[in-house]
Amino acid sequence: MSLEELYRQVILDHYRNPRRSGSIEQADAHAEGHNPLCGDEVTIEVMIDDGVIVDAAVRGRGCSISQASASMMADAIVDKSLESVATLTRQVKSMLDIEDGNPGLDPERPGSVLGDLEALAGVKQFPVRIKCADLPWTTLEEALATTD
Amino acid sequence: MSLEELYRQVILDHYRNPRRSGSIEQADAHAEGHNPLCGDEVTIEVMIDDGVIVDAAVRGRGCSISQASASMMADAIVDKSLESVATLTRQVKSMLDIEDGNPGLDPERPGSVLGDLEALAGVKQFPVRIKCADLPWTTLEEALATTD
Amino acid sequence: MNPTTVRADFPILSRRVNGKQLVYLDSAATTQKPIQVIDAMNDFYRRHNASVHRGAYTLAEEATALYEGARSKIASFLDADSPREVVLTRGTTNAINTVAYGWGLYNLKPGDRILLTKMEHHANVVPWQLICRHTGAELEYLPLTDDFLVDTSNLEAVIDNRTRVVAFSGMSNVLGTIGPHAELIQAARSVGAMTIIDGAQLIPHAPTTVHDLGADFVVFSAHKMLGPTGIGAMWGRMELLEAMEPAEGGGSMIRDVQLDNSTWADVPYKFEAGTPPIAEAIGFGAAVDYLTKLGMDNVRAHEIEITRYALDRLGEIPDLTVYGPDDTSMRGGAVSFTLADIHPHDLATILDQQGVAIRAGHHCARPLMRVLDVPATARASFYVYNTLEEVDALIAALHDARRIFDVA
Amino acid sequence: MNPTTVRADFPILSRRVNGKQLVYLDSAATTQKPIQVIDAMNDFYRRHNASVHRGAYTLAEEATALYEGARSKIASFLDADSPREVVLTRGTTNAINTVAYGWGLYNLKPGDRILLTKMEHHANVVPWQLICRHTGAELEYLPLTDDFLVDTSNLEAVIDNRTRVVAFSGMSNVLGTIGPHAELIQAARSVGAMTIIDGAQLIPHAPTTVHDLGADFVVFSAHKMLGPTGIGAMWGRMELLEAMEPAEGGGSMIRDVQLDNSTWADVPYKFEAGTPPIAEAIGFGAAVDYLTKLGMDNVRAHEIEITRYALDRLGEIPDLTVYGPDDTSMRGGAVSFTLADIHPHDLATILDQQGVAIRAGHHCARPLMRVLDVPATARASFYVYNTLEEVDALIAALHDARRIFDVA
Ligand SMILES: Cc1ncc(COP(=O)(O)O)c(C=O)c1O
Ligand SMILES: Cc1ncc(COP(=O)(O)O)c(C=O)c1O
Repeated sequence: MSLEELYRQVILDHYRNPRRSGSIEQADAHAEGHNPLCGDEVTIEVMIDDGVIVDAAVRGRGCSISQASASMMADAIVDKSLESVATLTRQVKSMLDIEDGNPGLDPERPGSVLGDLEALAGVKQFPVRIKCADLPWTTLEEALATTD
Repeated sequence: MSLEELYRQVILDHYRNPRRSGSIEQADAHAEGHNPLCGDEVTIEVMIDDGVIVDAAVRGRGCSISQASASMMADAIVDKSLESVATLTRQVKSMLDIEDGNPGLDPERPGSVLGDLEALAGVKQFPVRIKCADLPWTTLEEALATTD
Repeated sequence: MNPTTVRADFPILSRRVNGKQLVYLDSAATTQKPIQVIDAMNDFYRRHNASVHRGAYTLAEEATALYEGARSKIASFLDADSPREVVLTRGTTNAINTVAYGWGLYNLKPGDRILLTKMEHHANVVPWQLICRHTGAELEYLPLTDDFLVDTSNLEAVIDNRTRVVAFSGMSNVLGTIGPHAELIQAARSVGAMTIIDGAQLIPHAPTTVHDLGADFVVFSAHKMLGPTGIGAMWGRMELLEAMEPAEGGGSMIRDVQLDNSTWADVPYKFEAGTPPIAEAIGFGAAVDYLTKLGMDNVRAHEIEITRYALDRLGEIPDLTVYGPDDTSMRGGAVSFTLADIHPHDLATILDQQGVAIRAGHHCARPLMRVLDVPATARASFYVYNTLEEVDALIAALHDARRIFDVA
Repeated sequence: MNPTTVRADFPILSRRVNGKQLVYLDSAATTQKPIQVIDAMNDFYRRHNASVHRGAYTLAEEATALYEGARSKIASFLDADSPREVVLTRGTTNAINTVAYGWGLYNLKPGDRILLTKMEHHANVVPWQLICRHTGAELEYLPLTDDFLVDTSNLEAVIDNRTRVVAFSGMSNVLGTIGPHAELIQAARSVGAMTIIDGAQLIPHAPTTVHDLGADFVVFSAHKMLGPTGIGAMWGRMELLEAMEPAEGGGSMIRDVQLDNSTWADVPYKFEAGTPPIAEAIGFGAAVDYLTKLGMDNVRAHEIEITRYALDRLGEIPDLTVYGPDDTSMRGGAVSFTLADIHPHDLATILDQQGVAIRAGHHCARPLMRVLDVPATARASFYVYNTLEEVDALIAALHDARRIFDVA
């Protein structure tokens, strides 16, 4: 995947039209994420009802990859159970090659399960940017950890 | 001059039998010299009468070159006027190549004016040791500067 | 000075990156190294390596002569009165911390003030914050004008006899701005404040001497002037160096160590605790030789030429904003900009695909980013080996970024 | 491990000095460097040079991977739980100052005690004296036994709950003595004191892990273990590193910088202010690779063999006194001695004429010199490239010195 394809596919769309952008008054869980090396920032708020994420909001500033990843994430997690969100997070991180020894999805044969999120697989080819794509997911993990 | 000759000539004699070793109760001038890099120490005390050094005493510890230089110096300065001691100090320093651009005595043709001190010319071939030979002389200069 | 001939001395410049010829435009972060510098360090390790100052054998003597020789070269480069005024540090950051801990910690008290500017690198902010925490002194900042200069219009109101330190960047690593040195130094002097110029950008890029600058301390890093990483220099006025305490303690900086206290070695050794960066000093000396041979006037003339060209060509790109003065007589070759809504990191990644290496981020100057009201900028910066053709490559890659990001 | 094969990797060892083959016996001061280390740094400057952590282009990414790769190698060498526990410093001295200023300055108060031993290098004395001056804490020293070991017979009386820091050399650079690590660490732990091992000599010469050592901090220098000058490491326990303040402030060590205060980056970056010694880290990594390939057990076995041989042969020379334990299981390969009334500096000059490089002086251990009641000692020290034949050359040159000095 060329850089141009990466951006064109969906990153730019989510960057310019972020989904679920904003905040939730009385969130059940929230966390602020920050990448000190490049300055990306993401704040995540979620409402949880009976083990299911019923609403999510994200705010932040940073590069297109971090912000698009946050937007895609917000879209993907609503109406999912905490367990399936945990699985999704693992899948995305493995797709980004973040967990050592974890095979990850094959970027050449993207399945359909991850939808827009598949675009993030392309980031793997630009190693300095992996942290950008990962930031929202790590921040989400932190937010959800506070609900345990 | 080989190292062996340097030591044999007079250095060892002065090292093992230091002249004017000790102290003077009521010295007119004194100074302590110290070479922080190799630890040599020299203390010099002189009595001055009417512009003439009438007595001198040295103490110290350190390598043979610093201690022999101190011993030779003590011997050489007594009964000399402050001016001729200043001249002698300049001559020794120039012999050691300490003053930049100063030609120094020709070590191949030692004159007789400096007596035992001529042996110090050989130190020039061992650059790290020049500071050892110089230490007593610099200390003497400091001591005499306090009388101005 | 011909950049094409200069380039032949820099092995890395023939590298290809992502299939393209490398266009290295990040010299404000760190410069590339000529073969003369690399070889000087090699030669040291292959033929002369030993610890300095404390050996009584040939190699140690050679190593000491090379190390002290480097100090002398740096002193000459600055036109310092004596090599003893040059303390070899680990870099600019380490040098500023040395003054902060060695002078600030002992001399500042509650109510005292330290004056900085809003364009300082974190290296000239954070050490002072730490010292304020320990001493109760306070920080003040000179603002910037709308045209990216240090605003001295209110200087007399800001500097008074509570001001004990005035510390500022000789040339901004973000804006390129060359500070109003003379004015700040004179104002500081009039209230008896100590002055430090962060010369990390200035010294590599402009012909100057410590006499011209007139500060009490001038600090800079070798790696930004063709030298190796791991070393820098702190030039200081002898009276201040003599009065100042060491920041770090250890071997080589002592006269004597008793169980309960110690006395210090003479300047500059008092400030050089432990085994120094020996090979690095020798590489630093070789870098200074190289720059001296090029001639700092020529270095500056080339920088003005390429910066002028870059500013003009960047000006042709729609939606591109440059942060920094346009007048090349008031600036160096670090050119910060943003392009439409493309985040600087995206820009850097896109340019990298074309072999063009620029920096993106806050450039260790977050207070300045807040003044500019941007989270980050892209920055291209130039040095002796850069050519006008490389500026063209930058411009072409920026057009590419506009296309990829569909900037109207 | 065959020193003859090893020697082929060290270009400097084929040098001649004063017409004689170089016999380098000053590795306790600094070691020579194998071509693998020299080449790793060369290759960095020729192909990958860029600033680390902050770049979004290929070279910066490569440089970052190499720099962080070196950290990982050092962590594995120490068997650390995570590379994050390894802070890259400018050397041992800088590391001890980092703990002194980062922990001591914030945590010590009048009446608190810091326990050292009388065989410490100035690097492990002077930083603590500086911190005592700032905090009112006090120093105490464990004495030595007549057979050159740390005297722990009175340990329980000396360590109590006023003891906040216990800092000691893992292996003496003068005596060769390997400290009673376990005993000191256990005693320190029982009163809740923080522990630091000065591993400048230990880590290069003995197979060990941070788990074996059990201290809170272990610090050492690259240049004493085949690596370059200008870099060292501070391994620390994660809880302590996290709780500790940075000593130096500047770029890269911050999370955010506001005008009046800042927040810190995560460990280990919090302690790495400014542009780090990048090429040096890469050289350090290559040195660790080299030692790992030799095998630290083999390094130690060779050192025991050569030290035993040297002690035996030195024992044959009349009027020669060795300062240090005779039992090679309790010592490393730094062998200090005096010969009759020949001052160590004279000895070093005479030996240098035969190409034999030894050190003479106080070895940055003046308190120890006072215990030994000598102004200085001569010291021969060995490493992986030294051979028994070189010990023979040392012995022959010492006989020569006896002759020149007419020692009866
Ligand atoms: C035992 C010991 N500690 C500390 C040091 C200081 O190391 P460095 O000079 O590399 O900072 C040394 C060597 O000089 C040493 O031998
Ligand atoms: C203006 C300025 N000051 C200080 C520094 C810090 O220099 P170093 O990282 O070499 O310590 C830099 C560069 O990083 C700089 O550009």
